[in-house]
Amino acid sequence: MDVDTRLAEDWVRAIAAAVEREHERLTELDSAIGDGDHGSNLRRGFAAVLVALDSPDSPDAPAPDGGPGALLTRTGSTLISKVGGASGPLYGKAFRAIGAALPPPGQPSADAAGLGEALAAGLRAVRDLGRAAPGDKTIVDAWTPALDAYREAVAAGAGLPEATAAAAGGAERGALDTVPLEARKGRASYLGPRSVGHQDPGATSTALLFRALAEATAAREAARGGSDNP
Amino acid sequence: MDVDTRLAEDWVRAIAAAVEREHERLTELDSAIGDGDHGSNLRRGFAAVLVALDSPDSPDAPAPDGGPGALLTRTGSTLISKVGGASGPLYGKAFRAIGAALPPPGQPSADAAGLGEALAAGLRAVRDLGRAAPGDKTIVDAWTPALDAYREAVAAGAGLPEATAAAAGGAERGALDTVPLEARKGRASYLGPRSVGHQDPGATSTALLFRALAEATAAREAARGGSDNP
Amino acid sequence: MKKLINDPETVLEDALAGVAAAHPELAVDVANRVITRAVRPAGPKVALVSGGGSGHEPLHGGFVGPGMLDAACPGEVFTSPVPDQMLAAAKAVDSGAGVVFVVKNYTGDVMNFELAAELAAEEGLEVRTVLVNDDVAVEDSTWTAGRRGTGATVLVEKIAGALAERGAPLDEVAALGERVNAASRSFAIALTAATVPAAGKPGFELAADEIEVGVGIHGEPGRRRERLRPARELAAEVVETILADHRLTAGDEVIALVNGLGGTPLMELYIVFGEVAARLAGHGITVARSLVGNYVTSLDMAGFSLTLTKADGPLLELWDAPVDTPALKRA
Amino acid sequence: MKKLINDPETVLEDALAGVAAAHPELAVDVANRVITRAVRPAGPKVALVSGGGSGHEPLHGGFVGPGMLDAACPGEVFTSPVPDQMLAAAKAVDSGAGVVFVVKNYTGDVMNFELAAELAAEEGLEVRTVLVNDDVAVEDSTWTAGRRGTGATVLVEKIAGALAERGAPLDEVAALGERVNAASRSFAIALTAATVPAAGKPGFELAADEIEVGVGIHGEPGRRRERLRPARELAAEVVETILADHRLTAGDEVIALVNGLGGTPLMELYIVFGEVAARLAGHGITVARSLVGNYVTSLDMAGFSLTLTKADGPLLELWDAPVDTPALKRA
Ligand SMILES: Nc1ncnc2c1ncn2[C@@H]1O[C@H](COP(=O)(O)OP(=O)(O)O)[C@@H](O)[C@H]1O
Ligand SMILES: Nc1ncnc2c1ncn2[C@@H]1O[C@H](COP(=O)(O)OP(=O)(O)O)[C@@H](O)[C@H]1O
Ligand SMILES: [Mg+2]
Ligand SMILES: [Mg+2]
Ligand SMILES: [Mg+2]
Ligand SMILES: [Mg+2]
Repeated sequence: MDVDTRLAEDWVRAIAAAVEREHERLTELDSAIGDGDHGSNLRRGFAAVLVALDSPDSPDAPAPDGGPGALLTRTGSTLISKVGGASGPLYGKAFRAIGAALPPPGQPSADAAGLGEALAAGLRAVRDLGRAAPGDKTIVDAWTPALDAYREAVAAGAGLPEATAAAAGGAERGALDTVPLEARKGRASYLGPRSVGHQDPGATSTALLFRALAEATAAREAARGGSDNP
Repeated sequence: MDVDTRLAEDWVRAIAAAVEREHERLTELDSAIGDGDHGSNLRRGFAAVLVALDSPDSPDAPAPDGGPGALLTRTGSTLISKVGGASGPLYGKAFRAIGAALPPPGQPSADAAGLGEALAAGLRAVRDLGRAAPGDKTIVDAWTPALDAYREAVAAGAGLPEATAAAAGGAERGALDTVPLEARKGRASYLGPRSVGHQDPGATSTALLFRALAEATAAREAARGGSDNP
Repeated sequence: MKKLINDPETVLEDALAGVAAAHPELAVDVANRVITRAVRPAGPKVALVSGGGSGHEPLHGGFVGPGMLDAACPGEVFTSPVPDQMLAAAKAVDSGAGVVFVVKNYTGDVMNFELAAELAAEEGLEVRTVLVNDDVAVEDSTWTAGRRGTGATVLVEKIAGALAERGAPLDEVAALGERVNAASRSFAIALTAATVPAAGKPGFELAADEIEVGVGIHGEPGRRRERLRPARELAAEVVETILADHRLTAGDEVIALVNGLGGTPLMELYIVFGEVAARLAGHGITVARSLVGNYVTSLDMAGFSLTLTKADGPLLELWDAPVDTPALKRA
Repeated sequence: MKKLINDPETVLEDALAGVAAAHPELAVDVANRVITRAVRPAGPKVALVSGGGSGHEPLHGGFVGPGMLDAACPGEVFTSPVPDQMLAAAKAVDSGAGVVFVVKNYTGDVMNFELAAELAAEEGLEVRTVLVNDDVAVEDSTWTAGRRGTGATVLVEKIAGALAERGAPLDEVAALGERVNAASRSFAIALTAATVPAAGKPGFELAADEIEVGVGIHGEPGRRRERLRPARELAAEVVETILADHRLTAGDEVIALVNGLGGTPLMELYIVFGEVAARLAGHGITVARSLVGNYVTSLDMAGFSLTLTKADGPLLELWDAPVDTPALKRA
């Protein structure tokens, strides 16, 4: 199993479904230490991403034969165009970086290691733009352990399903681990010590994003009967 | 006993004391069907009246030998200058009319009948300026029965203490009788039927004013040993 | 009660001190409670004097300046000013051309201005009074206190002020003020009640989903209580209530004022204005000019009023004339 | 939540429709969410573009017009606009002389404007960014998001806008904007929390006698919670907090903005302004110019902010220059 257009699309749709399901919780977390819009921001963004996927004539739609890279790049661009706030550019740039890191059509699609490089490019994009370090109570604090867990699994010989499941677990642990942190970036930083004791909304949505990746991969694997584990 | 400067001053001081004691109740009544300032309006006004009485050099002080008429006229002017709102001009004009109706210094001071004429002039002033009729839920609805009761008492041979006591009783009944009325003048009229069921603040302060007159007269009478009842 | 005040007893003095500090273009006589222009008009001109209870800021002090008022007399909160103030104001600004009192129709305001007009006449001033009574929420009859004066006051002061600035004589300025008032109707909806500082609590209580329809600007309750509805429906109700009373037909032009009552953010007022304009367009009525903002407030009350003034060429020309006051400026 | 809205999801569109209907002097591109001047400046001039989350009205759309902004990009409520808006705005108003982005320092705004600047550069536009970060309530270091941009934005937009209108080149306009920002400090106190329409309830809860000291303009809580005190004491605290950070000494002149956060009546703002002016006078600091009113709001939040900008002759001259926008006008 490798990262084809169908898997990329399944992933994006799974994120959209998760955001639709969880937007109230995200907004609630953001109300506690931000400005109470993280859920609606992502919801607006992924709704637009779905519209683009479903209407191939729209200017936001990915090129039909652009492969998974183009689909994710386009997803990133749509997020940048529609979300606003801090999370829009961050996730937007991340998806664009992921997309750019995947092989173009015509070349063999990415395997587990290739996806790992793409996810690393996503994290680099977030850090370049937002200049947050681990421990600043941001998206970085979920993405970093997700990537670490993913790489560890791949190094131990895991395929996409296991590696993405490991990443989701890492992201979820990372999100939980933001609770005791004092925010140093984003709006929550204005609260200083008052930000302690709350889970970071962006780290939480990053966990949704990795869980969606694991789900999409697992569903795909199940459909294929788990035939070609490496 | 007749209406001398001392009695006029006692009356005004008794009103000021009553307003100081009852201003919260007046404001509360005015909150229900007006704009919640009747108590503070009168308090501001009578505080200024007291200052004028107590500092004979102030421009608002009554002329020292002007008699009760001048004292009450001056009181009316101070109310006009300090109260504002509806009650300021109404009570101001009323006291000016009462003062003007009392005999000037040099002439014999007013007896019970003379005070009755002065109180009638006060009511006329209120009605001329405010154009309210009995039943409109205003000052007029306390002043009218007060005057009726006063005149009846005088006609039945009462002196000042009895007649002013009767007037106070009449005013208090009149104030109570405003409860079922629908206001047709003043701010309360904007409420239409919603003004029903509340006692009119202005009628209530008019009752204080007549009760103060009765008290001042009774105190005077007591001090004099009730010597010269007619 | 949560307010940025020092003491409920001194709100007026303290606010006047702030106005004096903020506006060198105004002269604030704190003792007499009179606000005038710091620089007098060059030649003789009819002077416009207005006033009323405080708590409606920027009305009236915020409208003193070239092209609008010559003086304002602020009373205590929601309490008419006293005749002495109006007399002092009239004497301060009369240039021999006479004085127009712009009076909102409330019993207290009417009576105090009436006494002031008497006193001014005794002192030899020529005074005319323009009574503003635009609020269609109130039944108007000789047996009632009549319609309240609300949002139309801004239009009367602006348009009559422009004519006065051009040197028109006393009777013409007063007649125009009356014409603007007659061409104007207003209606207001409150989402919350106002809290008078001295009272310390809201004038009435509304549940979380209730609105008060047909309120005045003194914290008094309105015609009736209803459920909160979308802005579009509230705008429609306000427009229709005014049109039911006002002879406006397709092809007419209006000046529309969507006025915040003090506690409502501008964003919401723009939403309301958009709905009002759309509704009027549906009737074929053109919004020739408009104002959106806090002009005639009721302390911290949340809500809005709509004022529609039927306009024609000359009225619009005067509306467009230059004005330079703290709250209304036009080059 | 009691608001004059149709639907929490459409507040921005609906408000823009109202702005479009109310201001023929503005061109509102509802699809792109860009507000520009209806009439373009005659010759080439540096264009000022600003933007940020909505809910701060009149900022920024209310400051579009001759002498101030060329375009504004309103985002969703309290959410930075997206780069597409800023790019569309920049392309719409660039006359070849370049574009200055005025950006309030919030992570989202900074990043979105950064992406927009990249895109604009790709399209051949010359762009400079002026970052406004005046809020002394926030600790400023490279390890934090830095000071927030609040009230000083109005001064930056006005003063840099005036210079741009005079034909100054891009780098000078940007440098002046930075100078105004560097000369400005702000601090805010809230009496109530703001309610974001989509959230439906206040961002934080305050007891009847509590205030939140050091709040931002996005409904976020502040530095600490205190008891409500008289306006005089609050004004003193705000002035002293700013002076502790700002090098102002006796003899200095300032432009002072006492800004309402949306739910506070003008009367209270004047009371605060009077106390601020008195306190500054006690330090020998002169208020050379002032603004009192709702300029940078936070939806329905009650409270105020104070901005002090150290001023000199040239700055004051540009402050006094003509401006003709919905929310700020000067002949
Ligand atoms: N500099 C940054 N780097 C990485 N993530 C950040 C940064 N700043 C903020 N975030 C993330 O963005 C989240 C908030 O996103 P959102 O609420 O959509 O935007 P906004 O703060 O503009 O309202 C925060 O919870 C945090 O995880
Ligand atoms: N036209 C009128 N004639 C007589 N009394 C009136 C009239 N209008 C109002 N009042 C009286 O004035 C009272 C209210 O006074 P006050 O609250 O001091 O003034 P305001 O209504 O201006 O706030 C009412 O309760 C009523 O009794
Ligand atoms: Mg947020
Ligand atoms: Mg009253
Ligand atoms: Mg009153
Ligand atoms: Mg946001």
